[in-house]
Amino acid sequence: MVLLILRLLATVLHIALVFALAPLLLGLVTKLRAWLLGRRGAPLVQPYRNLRRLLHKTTLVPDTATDLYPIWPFVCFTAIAAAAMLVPGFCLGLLTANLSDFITLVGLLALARGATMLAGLESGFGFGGAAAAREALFSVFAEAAFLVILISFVLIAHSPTVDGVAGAFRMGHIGISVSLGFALAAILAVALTETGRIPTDNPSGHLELAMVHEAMLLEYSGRFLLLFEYAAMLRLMVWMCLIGTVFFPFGMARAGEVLSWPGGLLLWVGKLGVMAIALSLFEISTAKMRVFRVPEFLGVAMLLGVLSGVFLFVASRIGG
Amino acid sequence: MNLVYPLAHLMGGVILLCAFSMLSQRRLSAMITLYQVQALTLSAAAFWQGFAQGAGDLYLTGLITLVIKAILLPIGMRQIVQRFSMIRAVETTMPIGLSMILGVGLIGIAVLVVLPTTVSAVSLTREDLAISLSVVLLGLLVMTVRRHAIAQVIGFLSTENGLVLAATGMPGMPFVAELSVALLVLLAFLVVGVFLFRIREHFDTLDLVGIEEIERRGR
Amino acid sequence: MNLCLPAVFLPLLAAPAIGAFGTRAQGAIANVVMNVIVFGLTIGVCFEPGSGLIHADDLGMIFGVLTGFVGLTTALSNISFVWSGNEVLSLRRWRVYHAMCQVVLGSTLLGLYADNIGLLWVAVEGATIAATLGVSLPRTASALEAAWKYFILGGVGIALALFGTMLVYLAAQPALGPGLPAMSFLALTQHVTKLDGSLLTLAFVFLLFGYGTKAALVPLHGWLPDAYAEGPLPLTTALSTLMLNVALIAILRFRHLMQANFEGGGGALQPGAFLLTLGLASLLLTAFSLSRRRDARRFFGFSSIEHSGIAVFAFGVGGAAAIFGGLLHMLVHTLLKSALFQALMRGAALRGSAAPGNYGFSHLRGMIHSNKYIGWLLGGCVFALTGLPPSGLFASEFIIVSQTIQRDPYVSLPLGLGLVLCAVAIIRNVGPLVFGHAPPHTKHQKSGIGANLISLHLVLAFGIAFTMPWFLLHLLSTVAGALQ
Amino acid sequence: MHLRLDALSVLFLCILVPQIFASALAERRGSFTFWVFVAGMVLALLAGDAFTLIFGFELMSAASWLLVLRGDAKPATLYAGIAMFSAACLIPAVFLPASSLAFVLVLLGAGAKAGLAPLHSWLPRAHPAPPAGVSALMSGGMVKVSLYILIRYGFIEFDAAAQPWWGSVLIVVGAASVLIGALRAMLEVEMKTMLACSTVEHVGLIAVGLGIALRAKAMGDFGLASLALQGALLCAVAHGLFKPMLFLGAGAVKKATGTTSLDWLGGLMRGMPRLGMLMLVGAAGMAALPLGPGFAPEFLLLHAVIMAAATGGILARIGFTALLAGLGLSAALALGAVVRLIGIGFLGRPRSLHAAAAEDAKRGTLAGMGLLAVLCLPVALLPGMVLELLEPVIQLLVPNSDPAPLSYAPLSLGVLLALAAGVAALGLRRFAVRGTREVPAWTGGFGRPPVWLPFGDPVTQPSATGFAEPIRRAIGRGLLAPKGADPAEAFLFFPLSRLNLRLTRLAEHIRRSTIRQRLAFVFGALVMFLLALGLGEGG
Repeated sequence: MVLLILRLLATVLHIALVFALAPLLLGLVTKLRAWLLGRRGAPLVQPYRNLRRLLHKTTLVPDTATDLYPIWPFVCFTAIAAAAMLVPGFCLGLLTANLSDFITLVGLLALARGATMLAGLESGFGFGGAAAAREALFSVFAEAAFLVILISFVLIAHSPTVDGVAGAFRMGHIGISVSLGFALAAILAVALTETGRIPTDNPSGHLELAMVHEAMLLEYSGRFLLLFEYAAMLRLMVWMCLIGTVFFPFGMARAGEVLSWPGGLLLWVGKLGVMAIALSLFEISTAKMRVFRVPEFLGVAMLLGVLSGVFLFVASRIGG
Repeated sequence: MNLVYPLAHLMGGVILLCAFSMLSQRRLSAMITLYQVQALTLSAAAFWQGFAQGAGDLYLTGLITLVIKAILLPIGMRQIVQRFSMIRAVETTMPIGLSMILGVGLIGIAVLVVLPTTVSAVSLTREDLAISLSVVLLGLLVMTVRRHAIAQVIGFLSTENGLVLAATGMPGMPFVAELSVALLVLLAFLVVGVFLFRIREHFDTLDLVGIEEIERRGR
Repeated sequence: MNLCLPAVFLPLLAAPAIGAFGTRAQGAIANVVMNVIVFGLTIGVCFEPGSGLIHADDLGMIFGVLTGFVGLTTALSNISFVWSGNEVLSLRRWRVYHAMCQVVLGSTLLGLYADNIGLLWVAVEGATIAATLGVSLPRTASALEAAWKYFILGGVGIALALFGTMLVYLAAQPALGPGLPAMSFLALTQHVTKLDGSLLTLAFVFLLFGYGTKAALVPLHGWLPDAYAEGPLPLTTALSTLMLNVALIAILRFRHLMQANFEGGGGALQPGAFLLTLGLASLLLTAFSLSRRRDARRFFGFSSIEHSGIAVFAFGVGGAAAIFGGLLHMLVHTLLKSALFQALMRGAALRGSAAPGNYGFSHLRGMIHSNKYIGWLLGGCVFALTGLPPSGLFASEFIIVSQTIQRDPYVSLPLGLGLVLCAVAIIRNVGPLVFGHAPPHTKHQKSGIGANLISLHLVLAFGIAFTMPWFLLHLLSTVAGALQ
Repeated sequence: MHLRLDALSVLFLCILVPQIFASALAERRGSFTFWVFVAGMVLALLAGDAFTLIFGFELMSAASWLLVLRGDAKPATLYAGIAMFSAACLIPAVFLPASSLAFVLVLLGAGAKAGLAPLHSWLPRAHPAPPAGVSALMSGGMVKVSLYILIRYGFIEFDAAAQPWWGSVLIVVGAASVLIGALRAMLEVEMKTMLACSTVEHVGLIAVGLGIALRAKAMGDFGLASLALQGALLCAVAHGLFKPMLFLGAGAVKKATGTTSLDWLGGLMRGMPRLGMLMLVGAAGMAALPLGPGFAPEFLLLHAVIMAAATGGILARIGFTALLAGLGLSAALALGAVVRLIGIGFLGRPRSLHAAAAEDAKRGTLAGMGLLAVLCLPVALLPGMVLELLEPVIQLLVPNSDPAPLSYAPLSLGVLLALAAGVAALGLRRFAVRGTREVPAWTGGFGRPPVWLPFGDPVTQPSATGFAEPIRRAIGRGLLAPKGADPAEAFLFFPLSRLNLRLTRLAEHIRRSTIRQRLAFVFGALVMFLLALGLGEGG
């Protein structure tokens, strides 16, 4: 009973933190990039300000849009939000642990992506459609690569859920294996694509021809745009939590033990910070690639995933 | 009575010889003459068999053969040849020599097929069957290698002769087969005659090339 | 009394009279009358098989009734054919035409009822000559050429068949003594093991070639497509389909002699290989010849070649079940084919004339726009020929294929290939023929009451194949058992 | 000719019946051929012996052929050819004793009719030809009947002789169909053709599931077998619901606008809103989105593949990893195809006056689609319960198996989503500025459209072809034959037709022969027979 209440508390705390910190994380990444590029950059809380500004703007609806125009932002936001609730952050054993199946996660991300693409096609003008087509192209490879990576997780941990995998890795008896290294490299590539960062897309770009994610939202404004923006922040958060949980599960708290929470929280924040730094470093050190280079980029990720599966097989044969 | 086999054999040989030399003939009238000789010999063979076996119906066979095949048919064909003034060389589809070689081969096949099979059969029919089979095959060969309608008809008739020869060889074969052969030849000539007329109406000659022309247009 | 004799000889005797007197309409009427009588007699034969030189065994009964029935329906549709004056023939030729219809009918029945290999041969020959005359009736160049082809090839076939017949006699004569018994199927079957096997084999080759020519097996098929395409349709096409049965049944009987002799240790070879070769050849050549045809009668002539090939194949497979399948196939195919040709004739009549020139697919296409009923019937007949259900041929082909797989699986591959190719080639034409765009100035016309005959055929074909009546089942299975 | 009813037939009947009702509601109530077609399918499912099975199957083929023919004569011949090919494979197979040869024949026969690669290329041609009701039934029902035969013979009749490689073959062909189907569904412009291609994809998915089950069963791993079977059967059920719905919708679009080419549609959501909503439901199933009817099967299949990767040797590991990649690829492609279908066809601006003037579908069509949509709900929200119902079938196919409970709980997931949506809605209502203002959208810099185009110039918005272009360039080059043709056609069907042509010419040559040549045929054949005889006996 107590355990249940604790798990509930942990879940609520996790959700609250994730939703609260998502804009901050984005702000942190942009700030770091600015610093690394030698600029002052916008303040950390800039994303919060943007959201508030959008709250106070009237919402403009293009006259060519259909009645479904308001639906897509909600679908996109709710899907990402649910994903954010599923992926454990600072502690394991949340109430949503059993739901957090990798494939459900893939499905939710796909749902959000689909809604965004439809939003791009909604008003029926060029840029939205072009961006949606590109998004479709990227997603094809990203999803394939992600699924391939799953094999090695699930086969090592004998559990299909994020929570279970993290728990298995946290025990640490796996150690650092080659296959996990490959998997990490692959999943980073996928994450970069999914969150629309350089090298596949430029969140701060302003040339419609080059934009992918932003270009689909060109016709959106006001509260609908807010939902999309917030969803984007959450997506970044989700992916960072995912990578942190699966690959660096050390020190994660257990929902059952209140005392382990502070440590878990600290470590979690630390992990997010480190990943933010890594991300910004990577972003300033590479350039955005042409659209048709992206499939190759993700194809490499897919191959890495296959390799990780193969090495895992070899290791297990050698092991026993 | 030991004269039966040699004579029957001899006449069979003559018939086969006629059939064989038809292959070598280029002119229609010569082919008709050969056919006449063949038919005469055949009727003689029929009479002889009838005498040897003491079977009355074979006499009748010989008579039919004599009257129709040896006398009426050649006359009719000669008239046709006269009427259409076709006393000229018959163009064959393959060189005479080659067709004769083929003929020899056919005779070989006939012997090969018949002799081993009839070891158990009645000895009288042994060579007789081989001979008549080769006459049949030679007749067919004539039909295939000759272009000329009359020539083909002659080949057909010589095939019939081969059949009759075989029939006369059969000991005690009921009459029905004989009758039907006669019937066939009669009708055959009738139908052929009809055709010759019609064909003449349409193409000015008996040559089947005209027909083949229609055929080539294809449908 | 022996009802077979009148059934056979009434038409043959009536033929000269019909050929001598009467207008063309009277001739048609006389045909119908004769056919009614003959149909009654053929049914009567089932209860009074008779005995002796001409009598009906079970096989004869079944196909005798079939012949009577098809002859009757053909004669009935022949009336409309004659009335509409499609063929421009002189009165003399009309008389000859009607006489020849009777001759074909009579000799077909003779071939079915004769218990004597000589008589069988006479029957086949008579039918050949009658059909030849029929083909040559419209004195067009193509008709004469077709008839000439028919005469030459058919005559050669007949000659070979006669030689085979004499060989059979020669093989039987030592055992059965000289005279008629050595030529009677009954006697031959009873003493089959005593026959000289090797001579029988030789005879079989000649008989196969002789009667195979009449059954139009590849490579002996050269006469059929053209003969089917020329001449007045009811005689040269509808009735000639009946002759195929006679030839096939003859092949079946001789095959049985050889097989039994082989099993009895008489020294004959297995007949299977010969039959399978010719059957497959027919099937495969047809498969590739069908797709280029533009004339419907020629097209379905080829399909007749295919189907007699299938039947011969079934006989070659051997065993009671396969032969049962083959016989069923012959039954159903005859019904369907004659129905199809009657439908074609009516369709062509709707499009102006049923004379030989008017059966091009381009001329007949879109039949449903001329008359819905005829169009659907035509489509039904053509579709039924593919052997897809609910066509009756499905049942027989099903039996044959399954038997082939059980007995020698490897032959079943070419068989299946041929069946599929033929079916595709046939089915391609259904669409345009029935639903296609009709040629310009096509108006919707009424179909005569006679069109119901066609649906009667179809219904019978379906019924025979799927709701196999017990007596038919009994007869066919006894026949197949006896001839396996 | 007798009938039988067991769990498997009941399941497939249950898949079949709603579609029949739906298409009967939508249209084709009167057509006799249509009911013959239905009767054939039902007969094949109820068949108690081989003859009845084949008879029903062929009746189905024949009737559907006639329906295709009435729609469009061109593909009818190809369809007839395939149907007869499958018959020629099935009829022998059902008579052979249980053996690998028999299984291969069944696979060829049923697979050709079900549209498994490489014999699938007839399907995108033939299925769109007839009216929508028939297309729906062909795509949703006929294909299932073929799969039913495959299942019955693969799992029950030939159980004794089962080999692991049977399953592997099935997996390979299934994977090929999935890839080709999904890719072509993304590239096709015609709505119905695209739906047919996606049918190929789903048949491939089912085949993959069956293959894994067959392999696992032969290797004695019953848990995996039952998991894969759950996936396959659930996929069959779901596909049988949403695909007919989509086809009916496409038919309604055709009726309303006179075309199904996406390049001429657009903005249909304004003209036909109810149809649009129903299409959305079906599309969610086709794209296998969460909370849609299509997600649970996909979920189970992917898990089955991951589990299967742990079995067998290194080859199996690599193969299944690649298979997983392929499935992911095609899942995303399906999503893309759906986005294209909805986004180009129903959203945006009309691309033609017909599309602009479209009016909502007849009540019958909507009722039929609505029926299917309602039936989608249990599959979408309570897949666990549906799997409970499937239990006896799985027990019949894989005896003594205990499938694990489904670890995907749509209801609780739905609760989470509802929570997020509710909070977001409340928050916006509470804090954000209310109301919206309608303004002209940014034309992207194009000039003002001419006055006779009230809905703007169609060329200024992306076309279906253009939307698929990146994918065509990135993937199509690799997977399709040159000039974007289906590889099965380019490398299998065209060579065969060329061979057929050559043989036909030969036959024509023989047919043209003169009388004398024909005599020569007879004569030569006779001589050959005699020679064979003589050498056989005397020599």
